[in-house]
Amino acid sequence: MTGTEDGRLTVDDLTAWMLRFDERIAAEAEHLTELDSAIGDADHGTNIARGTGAVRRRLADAPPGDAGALLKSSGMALVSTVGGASGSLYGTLFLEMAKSVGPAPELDTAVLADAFRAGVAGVVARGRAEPGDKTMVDALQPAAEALSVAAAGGRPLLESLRAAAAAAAVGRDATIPLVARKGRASYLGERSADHLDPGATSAAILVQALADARSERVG
Amino acid sequence: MTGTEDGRLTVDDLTAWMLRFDERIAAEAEHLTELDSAIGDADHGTNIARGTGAVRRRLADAPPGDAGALLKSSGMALVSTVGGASGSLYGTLFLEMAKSVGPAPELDTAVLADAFRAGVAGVVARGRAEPGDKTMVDALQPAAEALSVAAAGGRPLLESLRAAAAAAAVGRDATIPLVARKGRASYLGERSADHLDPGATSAAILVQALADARSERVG
Amino acid sequence: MKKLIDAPSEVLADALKGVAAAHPELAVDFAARVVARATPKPGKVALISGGGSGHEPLHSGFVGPGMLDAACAGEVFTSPTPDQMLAAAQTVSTGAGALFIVKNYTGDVLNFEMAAELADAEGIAVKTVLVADDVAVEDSTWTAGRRGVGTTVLVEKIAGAAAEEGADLDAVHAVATRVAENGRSMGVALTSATLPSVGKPSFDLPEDEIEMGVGIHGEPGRTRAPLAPASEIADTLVSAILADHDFTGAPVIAMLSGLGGTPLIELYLVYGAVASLLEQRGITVARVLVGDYITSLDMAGCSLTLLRADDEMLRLWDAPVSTAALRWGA
Amino acid sequence: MKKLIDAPSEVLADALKGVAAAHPELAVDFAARVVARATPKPGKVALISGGGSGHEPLHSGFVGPGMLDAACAGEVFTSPTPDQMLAAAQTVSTGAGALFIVKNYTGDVLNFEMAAELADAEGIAVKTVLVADDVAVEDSTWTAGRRGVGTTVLVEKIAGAAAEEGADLDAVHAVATRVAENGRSMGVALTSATLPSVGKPSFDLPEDEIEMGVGIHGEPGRTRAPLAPASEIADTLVSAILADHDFTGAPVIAMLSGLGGTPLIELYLVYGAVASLLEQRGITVARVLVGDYITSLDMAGCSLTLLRADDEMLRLWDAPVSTAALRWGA
Ligand SMILES: Nc1ncnc2c1ncn2[C@@H]1O[C@H](COP(=O)(O)OP(=O)(O)O)[C@@H](O)[C@H]1O
Ligand SMILES: Nc1ncnc2c1ncn2[C@@H]1O[C@H](COP(=O)(O)OP(=O)(O)O)[C@@H](O)[C@H]1O
Ligand SMILES: [Mg+2]
Ligand SMILES: [Mg+2]
Ligand SMILES: [Mg+2]
Ligand SMILES: [Mg+2]
Repeated sequence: MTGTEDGRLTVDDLTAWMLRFDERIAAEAEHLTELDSAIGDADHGTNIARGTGAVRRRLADAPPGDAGALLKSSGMALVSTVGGASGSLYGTLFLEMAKSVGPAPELDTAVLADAFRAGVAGVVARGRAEPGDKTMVDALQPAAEALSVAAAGGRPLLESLRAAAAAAAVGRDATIPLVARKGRASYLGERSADHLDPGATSAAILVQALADARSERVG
Repeated sequence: MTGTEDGRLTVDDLTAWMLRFDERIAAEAEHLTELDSAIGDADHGTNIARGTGAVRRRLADAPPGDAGALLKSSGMALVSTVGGASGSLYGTLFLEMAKSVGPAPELDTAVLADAFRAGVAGVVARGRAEPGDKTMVDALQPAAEALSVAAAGGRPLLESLRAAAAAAAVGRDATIPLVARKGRASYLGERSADHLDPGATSAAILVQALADARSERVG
Repeated sequence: MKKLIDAPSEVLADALKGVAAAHPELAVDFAARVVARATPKPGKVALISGGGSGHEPLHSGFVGPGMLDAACAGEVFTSPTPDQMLAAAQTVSTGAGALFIVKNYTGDVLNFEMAAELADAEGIAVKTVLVADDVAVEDSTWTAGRRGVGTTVLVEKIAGAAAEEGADLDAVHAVATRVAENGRSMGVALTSATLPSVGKPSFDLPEDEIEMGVGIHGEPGRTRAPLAPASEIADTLVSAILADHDFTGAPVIAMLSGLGGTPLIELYLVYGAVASLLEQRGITVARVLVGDYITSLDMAGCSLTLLRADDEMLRLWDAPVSTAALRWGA
Repeated sequence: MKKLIDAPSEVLADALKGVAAAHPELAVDFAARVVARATPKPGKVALISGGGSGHEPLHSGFVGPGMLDAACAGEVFTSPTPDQMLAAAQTVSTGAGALFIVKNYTGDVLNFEMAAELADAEGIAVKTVLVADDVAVEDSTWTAGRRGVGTTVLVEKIAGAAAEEGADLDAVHAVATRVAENGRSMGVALTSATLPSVGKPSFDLPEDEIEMGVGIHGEPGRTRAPLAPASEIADTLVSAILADHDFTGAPVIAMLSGLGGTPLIELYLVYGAVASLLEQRGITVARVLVGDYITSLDMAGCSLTLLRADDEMLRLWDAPVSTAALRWGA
């Protein structure tokens, strides 16, 4: 059941994404918590790792039958285990993606791009953060845009995912000089500048994990 | 009103004793507390310094008319300000001395020796410590004995006081190897050995202060 | 890190076992991490709060007659999740609706928001009161706004009394909102807290400095200041709070809470200074709490909360309450 | 040293100001350093306790209807003086005599002894109950004997209830003695306390060691042990206590007290472990207290107290009490 470069993400691809995400988060948890301890409350790594672990277990215990079910199941796992600001936001991202794709067995680049956009819109609606507020939106929004542009331009799936990951990374790094206007870091005012935002960092890992998982499976 | 080597302690001599005691305790308070922190609860210096300061103020505010009144006033000041084990014990020492001398205007060596013995007996009765239990009794008891021996032998007052101070110092140093059987240090069991007892140390200061005060005034 | 714990990841689960063992009058749902009254009172508006753990007795210590019906416990310093809040609402609401008492942190706000949506879908009417009383934070609609701290305890007590005596959801929400609007707090840290999962202090505070205006998760405050006498620190706290809201001409409820690592003798000492400062400024303290009510793990320091009360609030304050951490008249 | 204080020498005086300001129902005699009920109950046996400060809420937090009539506060970790105790007896005794509740430390014993002599001379009948419940100490008539710790709180509560309901001095003394004889405690320190007057920790405890069997003044305990999981520490405390006294076949009152620097979430966690150990050994816990009741300034750690109770003690335990730190049924 290894995927092929046929331009579609299967349920297995999405599962691989989630496992990859969990793996990367487990490896980066301490670093994420350190970032959060500089401008937040020193729990982002612990929070998100608890969530991706729960996703992994849930997908193993009850493998979903279609893409929508997978995204919904992952979203529910995140919502109910992460807690904090990032829990409801990552949860919303996946739940809105699930709504957008419905019971599709596979996703092509365009469907994926639309779903990701819907997910990010959900994050923005829930968290009321705008780009530049030094949040995960600063990584998610450029990724969504890059994916849409690539899809509209008919670029192959893997290339599109890589473009999205690159955009997320740029967005993540762009949070460094920003003064936080949302979330816990906003209490710091000016002192929040000169730090990477932890949520933008985990968001960039999320997008990169999709590109990597896909690349490995078609690889 | 400077004293002379006429073999009697005047009220002024006794006042000088108390002031000298306060002075020496103030200088040694930190050291006493350190000793107490090794085998007790790190307050002996603070306790006793609070007490000698109160004695000094009380004697200044209401100068006593005779030796008994002075000893009683000092004892009451100690009882009501030192607290802890040492407060009631030092208080008892002075109150029993006061009872022993009554309203005498001056004390000769023999009267002083009897009074000191009565005071130490009061300490033993109250605290139920025997010599060798690693308490202030280990300094007080030899001092009382030395003073009695000197008085019985008709030695001059200052010489007698110096003998008492020397005996107290020896008794104090002899507490080092002892295992405490009374007071807080007894909780340490064997671990109380190899430490100076704080109460024996302050008791030696008390006796030395009398010899020094007397020597300064006649010297 | 020196803590009385087994595994850092199991702190909350293990602590809940102790709560259950110590309090037969409470029902602990270990899966949902909800501490609720063992016997909900039919027809009463359900009061539900919750938040990250590590602030005990807030919130589980305030569950019981006259105060909360249920508390949702998140991981240490991490908001609980919507499914916990939904489970709480399903357990303790008996038809009269539920009031969510939420401290203003993004995580708490977003998760309680999702929970309210879920509860609504289940036919449970929910209103929310947001506590945002920390004067150390500049207020602004462009940021996350003020943090919710000590006033939360007073909201839980006063709204809890209103609900207990039969007020409906609108009325309970109204008095809760009035308390939230009239309470102000500020805290000071002498040391950082250490999270079990992190194992080292969250921030560095030199031996001669304090964090003035600290948040209950160790969020930095207004200023790093040199360590000062308690009476000066009290003055700074009192002045900051009084500059933000008018407390004259009304009975005031005062709470001086320890942050977890500061002994009671110091709290009383600080309260002595606070009381004399308030008296000097002509402010009448009608009721007082001194002790650990809203804490930050093992952080040393304290927070002061003042509520500009009215007769209704005082009456509800005095009403019987019977919880693990607050109890009188019952 | 980081403490919320002004001058180290004024800690007690300043803290008493806060007690007075926070508790209008108490009368604070600043000169004698006595905290007493504002209105003594005529004809009632007067319960008087006291000891060094730094163990708050013990004793002043337990003054009020159903518990103590007066508490004498010594300097930090230093016994109060006989004149304080005499002043207390003169203030609160109303003809039915006074019970002195004394923790077994040489200083407390000697000072209360002198006070009893003084009170006797003033025509006040005094009986004394000595609490010596710390199983960490080898008992021996050749030493100062066991230290008095947590059982003191239970003596104050139960004897307080007996006095409140009109028992005479002999009866109050008898039940107090029964509680003292049937209570056992042991504590563990994770850190040393720091006395305000000393300014540095009283003893050194490396980051990976604990003091098992510590006293409330930082007296060394049974062993320096490696830092262990809370459940193992709980096992050590429970085992030591059960080895010393039979707690089977009777209702047990359990108290898990923090030492001042340990947050409530850890105390509940430890109590969870204690409860399951006691259950395994067939011991029935009838009543529980978890919180800070007898502390050691800012020391991190906890102490466990178990009382082999009987129906009479349970009834008196459940009787109303209304003090700053313990309140129910009133
Ligand atoms: N309003 C918001 N909108 C979008 N993202 C947010 C918002 N508030 C916080 N975040 C993101 O959440 C991250 C913090 O997550 P986490 O530490 O898990 O939660 P908490 O702040 O509750 O402890 C921040 O770094 C930021 O990227
Ligand atoms: N039973 C006793 N008899 C005589 N001296 C005692 C007794 N118990 C304690 N002491 C003395 O008291 C000293 C301690 O005094 P201090 O530290 O002021 O009181 P506490 O032990 O109450 O803190 C000890 O070093 C010892 O010399
Ligand atoms: Mg965080
Ligand atoms: Mg001492
Ligand atoms: Mg958090
Ligand atoms: Mg002492």
